[in-house]
Amino acid sequence: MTPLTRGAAALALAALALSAPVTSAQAAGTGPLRAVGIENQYADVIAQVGGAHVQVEAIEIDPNTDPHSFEASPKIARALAGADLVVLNGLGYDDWAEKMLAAAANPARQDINVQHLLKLGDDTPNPHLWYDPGTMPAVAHAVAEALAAKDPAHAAEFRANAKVFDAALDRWRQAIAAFRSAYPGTPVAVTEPVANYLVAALGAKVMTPAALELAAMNDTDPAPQDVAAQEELFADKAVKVFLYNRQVTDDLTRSFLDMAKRHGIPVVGVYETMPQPGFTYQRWMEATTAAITAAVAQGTSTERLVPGQ
Amino acid sequence: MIAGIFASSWVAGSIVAVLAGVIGFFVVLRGSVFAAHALPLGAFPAVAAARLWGLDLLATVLAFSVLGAAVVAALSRRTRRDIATALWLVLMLGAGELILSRLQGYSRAVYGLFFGQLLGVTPADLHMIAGVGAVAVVLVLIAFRPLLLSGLSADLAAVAGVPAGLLDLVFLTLVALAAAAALPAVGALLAFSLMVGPASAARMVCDRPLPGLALSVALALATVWGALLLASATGWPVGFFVGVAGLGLYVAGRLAGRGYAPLRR
Amino acid sequence: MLGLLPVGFLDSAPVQHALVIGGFAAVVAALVGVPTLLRGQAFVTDALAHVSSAGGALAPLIGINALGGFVLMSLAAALGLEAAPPRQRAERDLQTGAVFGAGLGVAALFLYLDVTLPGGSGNAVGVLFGSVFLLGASDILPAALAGGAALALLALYLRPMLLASLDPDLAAVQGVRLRRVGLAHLAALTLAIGLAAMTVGAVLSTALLVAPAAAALVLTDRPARALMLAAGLGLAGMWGGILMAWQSYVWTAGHAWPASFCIVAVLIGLNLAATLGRGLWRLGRRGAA
Amino acid sequence: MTGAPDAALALRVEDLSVSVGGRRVLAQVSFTLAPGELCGLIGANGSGNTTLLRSLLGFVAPSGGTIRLGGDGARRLGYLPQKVSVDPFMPLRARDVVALGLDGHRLGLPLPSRQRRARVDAALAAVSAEAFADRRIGTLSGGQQQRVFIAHALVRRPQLLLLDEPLASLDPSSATEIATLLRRISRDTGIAVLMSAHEINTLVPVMDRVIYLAGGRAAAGPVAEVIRSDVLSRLYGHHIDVLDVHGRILVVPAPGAGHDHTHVTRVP
Repeated sequence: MTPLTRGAAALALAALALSAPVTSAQAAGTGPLRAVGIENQYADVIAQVGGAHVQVEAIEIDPNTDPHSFEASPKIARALAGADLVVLNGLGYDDWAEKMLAAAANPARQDINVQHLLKLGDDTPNPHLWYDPGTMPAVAHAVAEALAAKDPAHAAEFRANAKVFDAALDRWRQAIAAFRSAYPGTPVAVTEPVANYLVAALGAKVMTPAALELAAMNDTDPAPQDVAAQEELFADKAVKVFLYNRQVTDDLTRSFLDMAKRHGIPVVGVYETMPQPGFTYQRWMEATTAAITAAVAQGTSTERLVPGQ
Repeated sequence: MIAGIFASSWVAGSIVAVLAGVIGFFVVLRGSVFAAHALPLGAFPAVAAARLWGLDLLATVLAFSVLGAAVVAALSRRTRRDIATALWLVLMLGAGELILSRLQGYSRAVYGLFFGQLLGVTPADLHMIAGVGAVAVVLVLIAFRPLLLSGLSADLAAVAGVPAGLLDLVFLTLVALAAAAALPAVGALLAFSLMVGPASAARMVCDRPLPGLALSVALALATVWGALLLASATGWPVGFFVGVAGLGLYVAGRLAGRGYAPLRR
Repeated sequence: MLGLLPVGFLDSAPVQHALVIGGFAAVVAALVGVPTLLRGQAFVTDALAHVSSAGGALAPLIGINALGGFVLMSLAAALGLEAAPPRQRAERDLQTGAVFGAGLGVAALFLYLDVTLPGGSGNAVGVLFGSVFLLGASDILPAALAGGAALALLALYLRPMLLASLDPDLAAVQGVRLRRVGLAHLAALTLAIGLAAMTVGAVLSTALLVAPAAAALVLTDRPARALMLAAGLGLAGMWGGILMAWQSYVWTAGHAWPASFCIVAVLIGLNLAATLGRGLWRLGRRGAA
Repeated sequence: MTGAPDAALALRVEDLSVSVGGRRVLAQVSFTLAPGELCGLIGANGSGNTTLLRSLLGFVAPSGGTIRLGGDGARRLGYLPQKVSVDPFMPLRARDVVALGLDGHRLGLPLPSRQRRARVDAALAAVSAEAFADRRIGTLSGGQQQRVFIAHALVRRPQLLLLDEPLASLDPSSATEIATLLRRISRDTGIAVLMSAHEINTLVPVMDRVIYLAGGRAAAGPVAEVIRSDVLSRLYGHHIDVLDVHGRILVVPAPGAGHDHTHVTRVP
């Protein structure tokens, strides 16, 4: 054995010794529970339900890139491995997290995959589930149950918090209902299908060619005919509002933004993650809905959501 | 400090390192660096196709990689190898984009192929990596001497009766196998870094092939383990440290080689 | 001739911009491709194109546009390569590979930061698959500047580049400054990749540089003719690809094929046709002799 | 093409004709080579040197004639191709290169054995390369590398050693050294050596026989019988002068006979 191979062998042994599987650092009953929301909107819901008894961490703060082309760090792996509860979106939107949770299997940890919670098939085309008014109440209740199982002493508090959260969404639901009755069948244009669940709830119609939305979302080339169709929507003022993904912009989406502005179509910014600081999930959704209403009613643009509006 | 890095990541990283060290040694010796970059990345349409038609991912990636190896080996007899490789690569990336555009729904997962998730390696992945990796390493060790001889001189290999075309195909297939095994863990782009850096330093330090091979493997292992430790300490992704270490090893090799091997002759 | 084109093709603004800017990009890339292949640098081309992903990922972090980040990063990589140029081709490939790997490692870091830090907007990897139909009037100026600079470098340094690719020692004896020529070539290459990346995306830009130039070098040995042929083939590939992408909308009922794929496919088709045609012609001549 | 063994001869070539790509490169070439003989194969570029060697190796199929190898009939050939260029960073010592000559075509890892080592040492000793046996091949000089490659070809104990331009890239003193070395090897071991060259004078002191190729045809025999004005004139088809200038041979075409195949051997 040369000194070199001996050194390598020693290193290997050391690595193996250090690589014992990580178990939850959290012994039941001591200190706050630890939870992770892969996207910060889920982290916000966990925080609202868990209150002071849960310490929450968010991973994706601002995905201004494709989360798939990013490699998670040991810091993230550590957070996931040590968590008592993880909420992820599913539908391939955060499949790196799915992989990592599978790699760090831990029976003591509760994983809430929102796709599975809502019983959605893998072929569901739009992963931006949080824009659906039905999603977060279900998530909040599931989170409450999961936390209650971990920390039975505070179970009642968690369930009450979930009810409070659900009730706090009433203002948003009322705004949606008001829009539905005031502006039925409003035509809208979009870049990606980010807020399409909200558009559907508002009773509005997405006029953008579906192939174009997919091309923008998946970074493939759009067809010139589809680009032209979208341009026509703006030029003919065939849409009342243009929903623009603030966080993932490229040449395609920027050119649409320019076009919409040129033709005086009001623009509303929509987000992949919850804008911070100053927003809660409820405030964010209310602000978005208010911005769409203002756009349709008064033709005002809200390109960037600002808290307190 | 190690908390947060799973045993399966250590094991997967170590297997990929051994594989990359062995295959990379011959990649460097035979000057097949470009092929080692293009073959893994040429699996891009395979990932998209597997999703579109619901095929088994590993089988599709393997099929595409081996097909790529065959095409590059065949084309490089007609035209220069680097050109054949470049054209194959862009055709595959273009085809990947075509297949991607046929997919409905959120399908950006295919880009995961570029960077991989060493920390997301599951036990099932581990079996696959170990299986494919073992096959590739055994094949390399079987073809050790012919690969060495034809790396030294294609003419001398031909005289000794080594079938150059077949050997070339076998070697490119081995590179493709190694790439397929490494994809889920370190991704197409960093598998390549792991093949080039350690091997290029090893051949400068060692005068003999077997110790050179052993050093290449040892350096690759050190790279992966070091990258995991540093990533754990800093919270940055593993791939960053692997890529930078690859360049560092190459530069160190160049400096070590300057003493005795004439660059200009 | 124009009557053969599909209805609405030439009237569409995206098509017009694509034909003009894409055509210009294809010609510049094909011209730069000829000395690039003669210098045996197909791999360098591909590596610089891929390293750009680091620039694309950096751009949102420091608040510049993606193309700027892309050119910045591949220029840095090019300078790194030229800092210590080795003589043998195998050695150059290795060096390229090492720089390439480091560039991608840096890209991994930037992409990680893009997702986990609050920051500006921008699609970090979108630039890797650009689209020719998104070019607009505002792209004409940057395209003209990058292309013009690449062509100027080419015009100034073409002869020393060819001589240096033929025999570096001979070139050195004739007073050619190899370092300067190498740097000029890499600068022209980076600009051409940037320009090509605007049209087909960074990872496919290699096609615009390699395919026409390789076909031209199969068809002729003379540099001047090769340059002209390459430019013609590049233009034909770009325009043919644009037409194919437009028509595919009809073929597959509303689901067009990506323009980048079409352009790459036509370019590689032309390359194969050139190689096969040359082979058949040689065979025919041998038969006649 | 290999016929019955011919014990007395290492190689017998009769009426060998070879066409490459429809062009006749060799026409009815005949010669013999006995064990222990060193034979020079002289001819200008394109006169068929490499084609002749490649057809002896079986890489090119002859269109006519026979090639018979002597001895036990096994094709025990050693070959050194023209200009083996070595990557300076190849992690192989001179010794490893020679070992690859012994079993480089075999599968599996090379297991160290006393016998293997002895044969490699013997081959290295035969070319007097012991001094740099453990040095990296890329760091050796051209002449030293050529010795190692000759050992690489010798280590399998061929009956016939074919070398394509082994002296071409060497300086005059190294060339003379290698030529003398080959002479010694053929004498000591009984191996027949056939080596091609552009230049005749380095070989004159060492070769037993010469094959002079011009226009696809050959004149073969002892040097004194071939390098003569009448023989070469017949071969070329026009008048050729063979001059002896201070012990150096000059092959000069007659004035006005500006034919394609004229060939002036370079005087160093």
